[in-house]
Amino acid sequence: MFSEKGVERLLSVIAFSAISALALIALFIFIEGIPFLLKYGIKDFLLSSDWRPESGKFGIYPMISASFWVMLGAMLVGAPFGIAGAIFLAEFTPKTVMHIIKPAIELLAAVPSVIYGFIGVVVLAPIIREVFGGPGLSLLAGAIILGIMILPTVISISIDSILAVPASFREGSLALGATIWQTVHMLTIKAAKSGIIASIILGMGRAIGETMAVIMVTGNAVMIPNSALDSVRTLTANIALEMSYATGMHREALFATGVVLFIVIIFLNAIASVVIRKKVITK
Amino acid sequence: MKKHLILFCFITAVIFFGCGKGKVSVTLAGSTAFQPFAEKIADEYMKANPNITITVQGGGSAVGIQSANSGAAQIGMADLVKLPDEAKELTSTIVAQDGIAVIVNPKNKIENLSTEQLRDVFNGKINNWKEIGGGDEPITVVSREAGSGTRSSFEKIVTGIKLVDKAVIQNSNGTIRETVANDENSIGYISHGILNEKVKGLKIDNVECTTESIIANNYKLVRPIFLLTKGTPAGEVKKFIDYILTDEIQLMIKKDGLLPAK
Amino acid sequence: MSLEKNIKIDTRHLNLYFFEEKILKDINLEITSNQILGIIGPAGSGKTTFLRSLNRMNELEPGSRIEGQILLDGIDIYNSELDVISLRKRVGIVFALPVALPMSIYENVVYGVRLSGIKDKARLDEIVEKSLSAAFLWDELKDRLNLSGLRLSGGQQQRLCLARVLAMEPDVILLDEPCSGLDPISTSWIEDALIELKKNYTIVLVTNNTMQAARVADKTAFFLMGELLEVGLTKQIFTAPVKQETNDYITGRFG
Amino acid sequence: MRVSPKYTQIGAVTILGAATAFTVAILIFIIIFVLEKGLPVLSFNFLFTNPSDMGRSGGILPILIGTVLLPVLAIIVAAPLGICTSVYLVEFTLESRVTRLIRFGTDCLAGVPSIIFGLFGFIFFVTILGMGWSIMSGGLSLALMILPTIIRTSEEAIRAVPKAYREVSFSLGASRWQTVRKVVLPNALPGVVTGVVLGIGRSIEETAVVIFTAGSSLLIPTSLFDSTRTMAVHFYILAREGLSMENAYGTAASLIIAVLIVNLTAYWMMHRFIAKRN
Repeated sequence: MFSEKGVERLLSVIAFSAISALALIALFIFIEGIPFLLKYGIKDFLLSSDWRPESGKFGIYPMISASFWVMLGAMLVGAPFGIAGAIFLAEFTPKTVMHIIKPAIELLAAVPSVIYGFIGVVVLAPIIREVFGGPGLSLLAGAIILGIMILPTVISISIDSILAVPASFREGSLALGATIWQTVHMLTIKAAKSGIIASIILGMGRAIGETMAVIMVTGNAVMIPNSALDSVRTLTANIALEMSYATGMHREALFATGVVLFIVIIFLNAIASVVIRKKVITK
Repeated sequence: MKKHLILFCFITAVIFFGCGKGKVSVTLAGSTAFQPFAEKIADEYMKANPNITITVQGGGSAVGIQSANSGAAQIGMADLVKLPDEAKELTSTIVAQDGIAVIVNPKNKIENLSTEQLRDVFNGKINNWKEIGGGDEPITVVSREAGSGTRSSFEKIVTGIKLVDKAVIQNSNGTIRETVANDENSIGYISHGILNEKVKGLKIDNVECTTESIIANNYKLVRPIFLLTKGTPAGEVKKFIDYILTDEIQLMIKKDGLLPAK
Repeated sequence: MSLEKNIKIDTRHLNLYFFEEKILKDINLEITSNQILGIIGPAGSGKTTFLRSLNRMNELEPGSRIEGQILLDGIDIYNSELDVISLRKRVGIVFALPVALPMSIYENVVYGVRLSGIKDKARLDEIVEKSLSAAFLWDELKDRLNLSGLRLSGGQQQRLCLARVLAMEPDVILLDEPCSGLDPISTSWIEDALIELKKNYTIVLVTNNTMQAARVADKTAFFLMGELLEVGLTKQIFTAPVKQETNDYITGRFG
Repeated sequence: MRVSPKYTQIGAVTILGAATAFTVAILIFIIIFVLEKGLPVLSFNFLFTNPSDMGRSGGILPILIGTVLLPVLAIIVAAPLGICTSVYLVEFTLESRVTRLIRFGTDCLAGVPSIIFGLFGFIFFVTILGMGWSIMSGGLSLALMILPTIIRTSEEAIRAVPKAYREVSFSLGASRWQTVRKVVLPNALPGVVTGVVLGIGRSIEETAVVIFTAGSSLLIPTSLFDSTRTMAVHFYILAREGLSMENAYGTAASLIIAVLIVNLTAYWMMHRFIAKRN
């Protein structure tokens, strides 16, 4: 059929083109965004809170702080529930039950984000408006919806890393008379720590990158939030909201927002890969 | 062997499918305000001319200008009071006019705002409904995103607007209408064409936003809708634009809430 | 038959490096046809590396480099037209850990043969029966050929590995401590098989169990620190070794 | 005073169990919320008739077609590319600084917000290559979006195949490619399939990229260069523009059922494959 050399060459061509296509995207975003950063000034762009494209003012500090707070809020909602769920399912639930619930939860990762966003608008936002006041479409709504959206990611990866802790550890501890909970919090969680942290970092990536659901529930006001009830606009929302009407400098500024987003993602991934490598070494 | 056969059939199907377009196709893109009308007109037009496909895309006025420039669409749609520099090279035809309705939730008691009040509300100077005769509730201002045709037209006509920071931003007429319909304390503005019973249109300076008042030139929040083409329209593109300008279609547009071009 | 004609593999001044480290030092060893050569020596003496160099498996590790010659039937396997794939078909290897591929017993046995392009079902059936019989597995497994190879016990898996090599009808069979993880009964099954097989094959057996070498090998070589210290008839090595180190190792006084 | 381990155990289990129950309840609520409102709308008619009046009434036939075509095109392009790339990276190259850089790069791109792929697709496919808003532009943009995920998951799966299997295969005279085809890929298959299913899921649920590159036409596409609309986009437009809540819920329900079918089929196929081999 194919000669060995032929196959290898074919594969290398495919690999090279796939990787260069991906590199092209990264390159493309930087080419579109960097000139603006240099022209406008990185400091002004990142640290000014004045975003008035119609009068040539492009400060994205409010969006950076909004992205940060929404991400943090999503973590506060998603991480405790996700990790608690993972521990409960992995350690205190019969294996058969877990093997049904885990895929079911993973399935929820595939529920379209627009549906989460929509439920945020019609169910969550009115509740927030009634109970706490404010416009309802707020940082709080965004944090809760994103927190729910990252649950499947956090639970699924955490379960995997808890199950990867060798059974001998657990048996050793139980044989010494420890209860399951003592074993879990003194031993299993420590051993699975890096996997759990990795799941949270991945969740953070998802939270910071989510676009449609965030546009729908956060209200998109350009302001540094004073409370969780204020309406905010994240970096992704900034791009998606305004790109369709943007021209000239405004459009370049949105690509520069993309560059900032890209760098944040690279930074998060760098942390994640350090955590994961540490896991490999300690193993 | 069977696998190869299936693969072969599939590839053949794709090729046939891919090449199976014998129809003439015209693409419109841009303004979300005119998009629904364009779609309806396109439907009518295709019924009469079955061998032509007309595709309508949203995206916003900037997309309309860009794609008309780049050729991604033969016709760009824009709803700006004043076209930006990028559109200089393009031929523009006004096909309709559109009123901008200021809307509040139907539960709101307010019926009328003066231009000054409107300006102060959007600038954040007035931030409670009781200051302008409503209940004691904070005002939630809802506006379009920077660059939007509706927003720049609105701001240009009202003048002196520096939008309050905490304004909620939505990126289409429909989403503003939904937001206002959901929130009793909010105020926003949308294309007159998509006004419905879920929200209440306010009188501005005691003039109601109706087709009649706009035609009579009494209502001030009005902007034109442009179709943009590269060079002078010709062939199918020209036919379609001419079709939009026929009395029959202009009447249809009017019935649905837009205003005729002239 | 002259002695020269009987030499199957001949290594000449063989040096093997991993990156800068010299693992094998100037190995000169002649391996006679239709005999079992036992290779003994302490851990880290280079015996496994030597074995793997005989069918170029060492090349799969990054940083491996070779000097000198290995002649198979007089042809240098490293510097000739002989390509590595056909070499490995002629020189089969059984590893220390029994590794059944995750497929049926039948598919495990015919894996190599299928790769050579034999597709005829009857021919394959014949090969399976012959190879499994030679590895003393046929009677146990003939009704369960579609069972996954992974379901077998360690001893069965190791004999399956042997059968898999036999199916390709190689000239030489290399065995790398094939019995290290097996119980005495499985071990004796394999040893019996090897003695039967040397009629048709040249066998090189690396073993940590000196008694195993004494039981089955015609000749025995003793490796130490990457050097070939001594090689000779098994009886002579075990009764009257030339070197003191050999004697110490065999009598268990080494180190 | 020290609390007895027995009580901390009971306390912990209660708290963890409550958190789990709450989590599962919320997730179930989301599904039920959509299905309860959507299922009554769903019918043969709804699925297989054309929409009218911008989707206010009528069915979702063209959207159904778009929802099948776009992910299929994306996966046809991305799966072979991604799997071949990961095979090449793991099996045909040595671990080096370059492969680590590539891995880090694909990791980053897997986390890049989809909107950026949408921008790229809009400029590159729609405008520069002149494909317009079309199934082609959309499919290719989606393919690029899911490519990093597929590369990374299949790379992990391939790496996880025991080294001993490869050694055995080589020792029996298999070439590198034969080893990959006969031993490595069959064993990595579950992981590879997971990656592909994730990719299909992501392209079905994606909204931003599709709006930017495939447009939102409601006509039945007659060629790969026609614009189309997927269920996620249709739902977004219907719900956000307040066109028709009924049809929006109907679309959402079909969307969730579609995702369910894709996932269950993949699980089923994988189990069958594994069962067949053992």
